[in-house]
Amino acid sequence: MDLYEYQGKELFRRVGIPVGDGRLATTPGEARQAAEVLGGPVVIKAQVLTGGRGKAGGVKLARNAHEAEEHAKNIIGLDIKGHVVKRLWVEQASDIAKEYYLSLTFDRGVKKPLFMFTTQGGIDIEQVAAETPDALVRLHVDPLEGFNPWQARRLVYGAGVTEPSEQKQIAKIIGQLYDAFVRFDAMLCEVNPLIVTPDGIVKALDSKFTVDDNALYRHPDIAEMRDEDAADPLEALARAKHVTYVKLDGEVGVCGNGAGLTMSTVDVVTFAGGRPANFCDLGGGGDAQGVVDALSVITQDPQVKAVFFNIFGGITRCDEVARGILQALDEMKLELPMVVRLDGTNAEEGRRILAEAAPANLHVSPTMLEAATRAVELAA
Amino acid sequence: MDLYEYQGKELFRRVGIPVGDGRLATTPGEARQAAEVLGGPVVIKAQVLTGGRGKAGGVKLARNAHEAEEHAKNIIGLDIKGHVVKRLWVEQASDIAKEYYLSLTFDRGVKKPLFMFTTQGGIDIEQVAAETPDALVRLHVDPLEGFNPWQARRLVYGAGVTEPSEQKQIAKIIGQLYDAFVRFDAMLCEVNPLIVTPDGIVKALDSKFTVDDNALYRHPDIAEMRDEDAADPLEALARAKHVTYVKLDGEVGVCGNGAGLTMSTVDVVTFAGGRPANFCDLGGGGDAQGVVDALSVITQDPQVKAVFFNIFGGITRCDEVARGILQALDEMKLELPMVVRLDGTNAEEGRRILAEAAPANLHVSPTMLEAATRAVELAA
Amino acid sequence: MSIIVDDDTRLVVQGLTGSEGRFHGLRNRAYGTNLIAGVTPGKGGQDVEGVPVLNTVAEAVSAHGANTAMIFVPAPFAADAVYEAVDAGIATVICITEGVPAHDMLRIHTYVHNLGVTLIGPNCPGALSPGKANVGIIPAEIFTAGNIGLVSRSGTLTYQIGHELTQMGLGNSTIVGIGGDPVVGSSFVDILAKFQADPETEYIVMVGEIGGDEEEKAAAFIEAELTKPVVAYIAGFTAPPGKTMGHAGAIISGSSGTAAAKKAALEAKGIRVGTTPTETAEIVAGIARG
Amino acid sequence: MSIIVDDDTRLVVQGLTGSEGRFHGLRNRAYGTNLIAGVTPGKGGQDVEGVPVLNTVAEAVSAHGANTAMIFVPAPFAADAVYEAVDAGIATVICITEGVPAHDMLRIHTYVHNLGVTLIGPNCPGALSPGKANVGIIPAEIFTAGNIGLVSRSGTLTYQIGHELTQMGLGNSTIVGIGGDPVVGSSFVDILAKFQADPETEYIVMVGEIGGDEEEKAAAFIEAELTKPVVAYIAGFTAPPGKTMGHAGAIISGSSGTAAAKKAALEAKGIRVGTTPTETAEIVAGIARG
Repeated sequence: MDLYEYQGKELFRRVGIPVGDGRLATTPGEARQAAEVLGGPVVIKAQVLTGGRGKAGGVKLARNAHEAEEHAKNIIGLDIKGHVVKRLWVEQASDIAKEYYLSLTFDRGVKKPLFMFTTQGGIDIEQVAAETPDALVRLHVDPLEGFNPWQARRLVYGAGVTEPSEQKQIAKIIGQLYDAFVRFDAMLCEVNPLIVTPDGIVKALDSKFTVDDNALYRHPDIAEMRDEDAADPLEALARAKHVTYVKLDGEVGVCGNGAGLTMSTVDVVTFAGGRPANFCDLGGGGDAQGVVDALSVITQDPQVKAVFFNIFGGITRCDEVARGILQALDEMKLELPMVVRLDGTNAEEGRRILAEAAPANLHVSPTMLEAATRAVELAA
Repeated sequence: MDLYEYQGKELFRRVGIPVGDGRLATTPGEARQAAEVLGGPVVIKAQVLTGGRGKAGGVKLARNAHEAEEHAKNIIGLDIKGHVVKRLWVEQASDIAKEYYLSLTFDRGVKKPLFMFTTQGGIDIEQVAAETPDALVRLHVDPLEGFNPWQARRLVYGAGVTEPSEQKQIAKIIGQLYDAFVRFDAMLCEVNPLIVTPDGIVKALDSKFTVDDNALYRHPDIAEMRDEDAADPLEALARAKHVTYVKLDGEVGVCGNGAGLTMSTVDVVTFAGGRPANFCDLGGGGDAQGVVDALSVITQDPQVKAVFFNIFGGITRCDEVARGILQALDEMKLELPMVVRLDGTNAEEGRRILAEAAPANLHVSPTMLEAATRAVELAA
Repeated sequence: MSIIVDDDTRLVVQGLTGSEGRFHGLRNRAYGTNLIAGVTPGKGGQDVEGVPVLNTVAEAVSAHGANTAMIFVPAPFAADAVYEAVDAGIATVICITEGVPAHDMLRIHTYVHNLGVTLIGPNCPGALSPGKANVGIIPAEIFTAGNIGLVSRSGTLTYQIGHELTQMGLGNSTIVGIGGDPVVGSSFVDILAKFQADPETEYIVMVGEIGGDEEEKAAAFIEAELTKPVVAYIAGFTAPPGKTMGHAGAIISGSSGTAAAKKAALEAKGIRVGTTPTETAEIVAGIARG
Repeated sequence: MSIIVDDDTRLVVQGLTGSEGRFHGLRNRAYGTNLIAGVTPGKGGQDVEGVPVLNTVAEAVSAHGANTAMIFVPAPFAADAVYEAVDAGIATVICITEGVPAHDMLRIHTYVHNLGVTLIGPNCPGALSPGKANVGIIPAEIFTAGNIGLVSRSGTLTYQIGHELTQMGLGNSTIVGIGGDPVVGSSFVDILAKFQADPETEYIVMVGEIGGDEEEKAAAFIEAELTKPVVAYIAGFTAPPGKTMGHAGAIISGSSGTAAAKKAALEAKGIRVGTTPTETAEIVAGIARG
């Protein structure tokens, strides 16, 4: 789960990382009020779960409350890479002498947390890594050892921070970031930029914070931060129905059981010359109601011209899936062409059920490849 | 550093382990007041850093405040194994249905924390271990894994606790005890007895708590709990002078440099037929002032009839020790016979210094064995 | 021989009294797996169709000689269950539970690695050695005994490929689903090493998917250490970046973790990669039949 | 050969700019130890009599090839220093610092043991291989090169026994002080195993003291694994129970950890135990001279 900048900063604040004082605003009026309360110049920052908002005009400096309101009018409603701005973070403007970069991520390869730090902050870190790799200090942490001060020293000295007061402040923030990472079950904590003000104060000017979905049960307060409105409406509907659904951009609706098989099905549809409309995984269970829910999500996408059910029964029983499909056709009066391929547990029974009902728009294919080809043809 | 029962209970309380409500009292009047405030029957418990206070009459039940005062009069001043009672813990009396035993210690052999738990509480655990070893469940904890709930289950089920509410309460306390052990740098946390009241409430009726002296710097609040008056006066004096001193019961004062050599010196004095009066370790440094301080402690023991200085110079310089001895003889006008053996760094110079001054009561011996024999003769 | 589970497996199921634990535990027993006990704290003394239920894994080890644990407890208790099994001396732990927090797994991964314990999963279908033992949720009836080792990050995709192999008359030594989470106990490399050492395994099929760099590492390892032929399949060629494709671990971050990159890494080491499950099975069949 | 330190030792001293670190670091260098760098955070770029001072141990490893670290930092920072050295890839860490909290050492002990790193100390005099290298505070002038391995929980007592051996014309392969704290990085057993494997060591002297059960474990280990003659000495026969005798680890708890019990355990395995340092040296001399 990705957090907005202001939410990530709230978590930073809880572990003691210095952040600027700010207020959330959802209307130009609230932005003005926030600027009045904060006093002095403020920065109006679009809260969106994507990068590049600065270039898109989503971040503006306002010298006073009036300007804050004007900027807010322009930023609210802005479409930044498909994300429409609904929330603003109004923060006291900070003078910036230096911009550093600090992050702590989950290195899946090494299976350890990975610190990255460079004095070349403010820009995209992949660019720094590619162009000046020596400027980027990387350090893995043994999760059983946990954080120790030497790690902070290695980063600070390794990156060439020379000012003792900066070294001290950054070393402290590094320890606090590790604290946040573990305490809030983060997959990513990024501070870009970590700034030094002209009078030598270090603070986090931005935050990027991703929390492990699997760990949200132990962080009900963070779970509540989720902005359901920010997600694709179909994906939000799918989440509500406990269906694993990812919106793609084609015409063939895909429904499989299990993540790997479903991904493979999406691939095979593509290789057969079609364009998948979605990835939809029934998961391990797949009872009739689950199938109905999945179909209700898939078919709400107006781009969908045909649906391909690819089921390999293990725990999932093919007869149950067949019943679910018939139930959905019946309840939702679906007339879209559907191609079904069933194999594994109770496949024969499932195929028998479908053959008996034999709805006109339902086609059963014996293999995954044939089924994919058929679905692509029907969607054309 | 050993804590009194009431101090250990304070630490228990901080981690959430249930303990009875109580008050500290140092006079019979305070004991009466404490009983009045607490209401109902109370237990008056002598606070001493030794076991066996119950048998010695140091624990009494008082039905009311008047009885509390009377018992307090009898208990204050009681000598329990050489410890004179000066503090009382007045606690609301608890009805006891069952007595269990729970501890967490530092297993030096395995180099891991060790939980011990048995439903046969209230008596000496070494007796349980010897007589009914199967009743005592022992479980080591990997310090990098830390506490996990299965450990509590293993102890609770292993010891045969069958009542679900008890299982749950005890499992929680086991986790809290581990928390206390790590958080307060304990070498030992013992709850004996851990009681179950007739209405099924589990709580710690006593506490034995030892904190690592080396870790007191991170626990200033616990360091302040030390009762300097409880220690042997000579040992307290030694501590104030930063001298490592242990009082023994003989006539030959022993001073060495380094714990191992000093222990060995004490042994050799014994094997030579003498009785050591103390163990006194100058430590790694051993400058002249350190020698003076050590001698000032050793010679305050009226039993001391002769002093044996056994120095093997490494970092310690023998000339410096020689100067310290002469300085002490001069400052303190010591007339006790002293035997000095110097070897290692600057030993020749040290012997020369002593030979030049040649005080009448000072004897230099070439080897540790000869010196010990001489010291024993002189003390006889 | 085979790997991970076999005739010597003495299985304890943690969470045997739960509905899934019971269903699959008994199904594994019905297949012939030596299911010797279940563990559910507080239910010690009960039994599940004759299988004794105990309060602790330690008891399953000391009194019943368990050497393998299968975990079916809910995600919030899974880490505790893994530690319990490992610290009780269990050498092979198979964690089926899905939704285990990644930070729990970070610590566990380091912990079990230090001790040399084999942990499969979490969020995995388990391991099946056809004709010997099945520990997990793999539908055994799809597979037959043979000389092909199959290792996969995915469940149903494994069944699909196994099914196609079976249709072609090919059998498996062991099928291992390592799980689709970002941090799992055993990686491709761990399992490939076991297959290499297993005399019964002559060919290996590796079924990967987008996300992480396990397939890339496997490619390097195969080139350096394996003498047995390996055929690979990768799912997710058409997955968009930044979206979790069902498995928490199946996500393309920036430019890393794509199927194309994995395929290229494998092919650069001379490993053939099938485009579809069917093609993959056909390549294996071609090699196995000489 | 010798053990722990030798001609291949490339030493970095953590805390070289402190008074003790400087004194002993330079003393070790004067003896011939290859002191290649010091580490003091914030003092990188300075030097101590020509020895470069760096900010991190990693730099000492990467830029100067350090393979051994000696720690002289104050006790509250010692654990951090050990982790820094170990994680920088240092294979031999000698921690002289005294007063390190026992809980810090509990975690470190498990950590370094898992990684196979040799940690000596804390609160120890270090290791000396006469004629090759000295890392620590052992006064090297007492010792001469020879074939006797000496391992001890105590500093000055080691010098005493070493001195007596030297007086008798006997020399040492390596002298190791493992430290007097309740939890130290290397136990008697660890060092005995190294001496057994060292071709230059022909006889071993083990100097124990009251507290713990390391001597008892060593006795069992010697019987099972060692072919070289071992002579032991134990200090603290007359120590009272419950009193810490200088070393935090030198304490008799209840009936365990007494010198008499240790002596009995050793003698039960056929290991001779001297009553005084002098007698111990005489026994060794008797054996060494045949």
